[in-house]
Amino acid sequence: MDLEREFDRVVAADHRVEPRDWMPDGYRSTLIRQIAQHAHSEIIGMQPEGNWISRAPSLRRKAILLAKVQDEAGHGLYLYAAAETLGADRAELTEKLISGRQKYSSIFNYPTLTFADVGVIGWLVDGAAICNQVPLCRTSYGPYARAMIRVCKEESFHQRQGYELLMTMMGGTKQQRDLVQDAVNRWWWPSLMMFGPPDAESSNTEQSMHWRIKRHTNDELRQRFVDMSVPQAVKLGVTFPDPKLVWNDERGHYDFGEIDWAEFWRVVKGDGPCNAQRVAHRRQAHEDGAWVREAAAAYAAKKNSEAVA
Amino acid sequence: MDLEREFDRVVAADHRVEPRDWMPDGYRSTLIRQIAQHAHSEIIGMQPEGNWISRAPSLRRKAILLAKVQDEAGHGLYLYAAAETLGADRAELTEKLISGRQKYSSIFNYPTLTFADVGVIGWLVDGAAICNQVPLCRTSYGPYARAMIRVCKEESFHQRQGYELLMTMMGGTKQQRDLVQDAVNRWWWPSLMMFGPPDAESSNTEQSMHWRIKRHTNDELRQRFVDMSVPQAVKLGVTFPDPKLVWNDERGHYDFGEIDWAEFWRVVKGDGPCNAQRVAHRRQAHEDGAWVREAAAAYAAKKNSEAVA
Amino acid sequence: HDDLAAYCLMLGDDALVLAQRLAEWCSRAPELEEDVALANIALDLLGQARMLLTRAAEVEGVGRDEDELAYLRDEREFRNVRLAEIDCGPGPGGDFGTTIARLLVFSSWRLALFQRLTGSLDPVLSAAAAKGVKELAYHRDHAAQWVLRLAGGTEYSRERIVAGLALVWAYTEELYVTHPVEAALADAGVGVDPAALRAEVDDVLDTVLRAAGLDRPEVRQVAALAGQAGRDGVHTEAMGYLLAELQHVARSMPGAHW
Amino acid sequence: HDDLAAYCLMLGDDALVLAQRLAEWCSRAPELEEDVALANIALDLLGQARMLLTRAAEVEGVGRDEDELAYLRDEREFRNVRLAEIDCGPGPGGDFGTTIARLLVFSSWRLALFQRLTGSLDPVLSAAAAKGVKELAYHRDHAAQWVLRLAGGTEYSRERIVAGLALVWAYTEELYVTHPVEAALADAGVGVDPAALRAEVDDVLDTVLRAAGLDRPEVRQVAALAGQAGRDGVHTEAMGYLLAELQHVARSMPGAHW
Repeated sequence: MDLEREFDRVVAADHRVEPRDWMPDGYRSTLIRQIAQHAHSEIIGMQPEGNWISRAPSLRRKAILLAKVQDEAGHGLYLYAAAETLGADRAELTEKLISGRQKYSSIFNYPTLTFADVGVIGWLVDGAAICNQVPLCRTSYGPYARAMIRVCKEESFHQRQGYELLMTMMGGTKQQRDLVQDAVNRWWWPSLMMFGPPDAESSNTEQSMHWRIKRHTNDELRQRFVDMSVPQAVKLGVTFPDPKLVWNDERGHYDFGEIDWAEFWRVVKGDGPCNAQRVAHRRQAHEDGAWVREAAAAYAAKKNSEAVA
Repeated sequence: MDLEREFDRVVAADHRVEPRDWMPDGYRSTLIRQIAQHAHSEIIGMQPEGNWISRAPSLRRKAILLAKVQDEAGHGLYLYAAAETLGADRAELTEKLISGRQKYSSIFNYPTLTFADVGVIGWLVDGAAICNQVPLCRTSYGPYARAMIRVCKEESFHQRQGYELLMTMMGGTKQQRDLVQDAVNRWWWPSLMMFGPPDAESSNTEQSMHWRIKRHTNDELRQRFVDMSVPQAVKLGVTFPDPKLVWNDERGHYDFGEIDWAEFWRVVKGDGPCNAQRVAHRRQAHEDGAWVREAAAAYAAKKNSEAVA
Repeated sequence: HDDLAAYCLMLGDDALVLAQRLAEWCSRAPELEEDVALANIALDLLGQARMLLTRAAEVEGVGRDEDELAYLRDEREFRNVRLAEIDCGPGPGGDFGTTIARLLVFSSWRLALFQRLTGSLDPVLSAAAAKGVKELAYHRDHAAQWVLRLAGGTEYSRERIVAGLALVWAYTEELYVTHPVEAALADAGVGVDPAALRAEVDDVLDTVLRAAGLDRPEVRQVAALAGQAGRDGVHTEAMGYLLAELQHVARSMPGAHW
Repeated sequence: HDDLAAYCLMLGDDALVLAQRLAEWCSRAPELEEDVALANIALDLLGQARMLLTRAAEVEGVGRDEDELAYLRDEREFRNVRLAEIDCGPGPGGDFGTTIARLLVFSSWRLALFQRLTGSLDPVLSAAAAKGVKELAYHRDHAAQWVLRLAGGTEYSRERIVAGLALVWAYTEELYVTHPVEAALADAGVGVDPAALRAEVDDVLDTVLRAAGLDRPEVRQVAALAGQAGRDGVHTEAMGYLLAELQHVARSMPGAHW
């Protein structure tokens, strides 16, 4: 019980829990699940944007996009490493992803239909992710918090690049401006869904807040994102597909329309436009690479035994 | 000996030898090899043009091209059937093709680099093939002669379509005209090689002429092709890449430059730009389809045994 | 008129895109006879596409032709159902079994549609349908024969056709969703409401599956995006690559005539 | 000046086209670390391509830029060696072993070339080479490490790397053929005669193969066409498909800025 008291004290004081510290089993398993899902999201998130690398319409945009998708792989790596400090095994986590037993962010179950989607994902999807993730830089588990600091820094960079692409496109031809508006129309609502279900329906929130794994409710973060995005949309010259989106002087926030939670749950449960495709792609890459990983392991084992001998 | 005399009489009288007639072993084996190589050429010949079906720049040209490549598959089928009347086995002939033990026309070991190549193949390659094949419509072996009548009729149609495509392109933009001239430059010499080595170096010709499998020498046919093609080139507005190509009033024919026979023999012997690719493509299709052919055979066998039972 | 042009695009794009996919088999089929057969089917569909796109251009009346519609529209303007565009082989997305499975579903559905469309008040649509019905009946029978052979052939071929049917079945719901354009034209006696085809197509497919001793696949449908799918220009990520190949030469040579 | 522009295109296209191929692995690599590594290599090559194409455009002096050169040239105008363009996987043409085999050969060759090019009298070329040398040394070492692992890993991985080396080796002769442009610029102290690289590259490759316990592949070379190959714009049939994907969006939106 001393251990538990000590843990509670550290967390309450906003200090960091480190890998070798005692922690409650629930804290550990909640964190492993959350970090793994976050890592999976980075990895699956490579696909919708990766879809446009080969077709990016300028060499500069191709380089930016390739570097961004590469960063996502990097984020996945830090996060899997953070999960490993809690005793998780990366191969097992990957198995859970490709067998559908662990989730990833549902936003990646939507297709990227035009190159403008690359910009809008940077602006809105990365923007929403940052709103969700910035508080995690102060999360109670040290390795996770430190990984998030790096992730957030890079994500902010990606977000600015996405917004800059959209600005360039809005300053271009009518066809380009139409593509941007079309992409905004498709990604706005799914972006709002990224904050998760309304607080009233959200499980786990209370315990996670107590453990300082989570620091704000879904609805708080969603409101923050809306308030931040509206002036950016104005500056860009696009509209959001929501007639109820209007400034509320009294609340000091933007009001906005009802999110289609039925769609949200359908996609979470596997019925989105790309759920099967995303997992199949990951599984295929994993299976196609099995012989390479086996070779690397066999080679390392031989080298080790030679070194010993 | 009566049989042999009767055979010689039939051949000399320009009558047809039919499958159930007696024939010399050499005649049979020469014919099987020739017909098989001809069939293989049709099948391998699907690849260089098939390369442009998905990218044909108008729907009309796409339909024409797809129909043409389909016809080539059809020609392959008639010709394999003709070879089977001589006791050859189609599966064995295919094995010989994909293991490199039997040849096909070397012209198909050149790549198609632009859509203009489709037109030039129609005009020059099909043109040369027709020069080679028209005499075969009167060849001594009945099933082969009849197959060739159908093949030649369709090839003439293809040739006209190819020439018509080039005429259209020459009436188009400068870019289109340049593509046509570029394609002519690449295909002219290989087309002349299609008639085979000079008579002086050609083996088998004498025996084949005697058997009425062959009716003109390589050089005769080559000259006929050149004489036919030059006015067509003038009408089209292209030149052939041969400074020595000039009308010889005395001979009543066009003179032309020396063919690069070293290149010819290199390509025949396997060192062309696409030899490995063409055979690998065919082998891959054959291997990928093995399970389908096995299924069809197994199903047919079950149906047969049900019918018997 | 806008509706009629849009409708012709829908039916034309279905045919164009599947023709493009089927033509990928050319020189890659399991046997030469099948090279010929698949090319024939692709040619029929290409012919249907050309009639319908030409009609769309005519009705639209802004001077475009079939080629401008095929080669110069962007992905979001294509109106085909997603079933037509997915990679069912010979690419890495499928194999001969998957190709046959799609052909069975697509041609059964389109045949039912075209049978009704023969009564269209638009003379071009009714003529196109009358011609198409004969072709599609052959396509469907060809596919059905192969389903029987693969299901009744070897253990492996049975696995392949079962997997192929499962893969394409995930795109079947979309075939019966009525787009506003289809609803309007069905009301006007010009088009067909696809929702009305379901029972008949199901019946055909069930008959084939039963004869092959196969169960109807039970798979999750690939969802629409906020209610929008192929008919709204919301395609799968495979579509852009298909169009890149289809359009590259044409787009590379502006002003050229072919 | 024409020669210098053409030379920059040659070296730029080599890098651009291989970057395009390597980027195809993104999200498909055997492990995440390799996703990162291959993307890094592709990014280095893309950076080299941009410097060289920009220099080509500058020297050419008709107002084109790197993007016009990358996106609006036709296949016959691309000057890369064919080794860069062939499908070595993740497409059906290859696998990870083939990709590594190509990377080993390509980067060993290009490193030797760039080492000499650091002495170019053209300041942009020498600067690009100085930067590139460090990158290419890393690419070569990365590939060599994998050759060792695959050759010394499992029986299967050894088969794969042997097959991969055999496949890419068929395009190595072309790397040492001197194009008239290269000859002229080598004479002028601006470029490098590739024929002069052969002994050094062979030596590097032999060292790697020996360490891996592999024999140098003995395979037929894929011939040039009447003496012309990649440097003359005579490519393999794979190139058109690569360009269709690379260029489609750019060509679909004339007048757009990105």
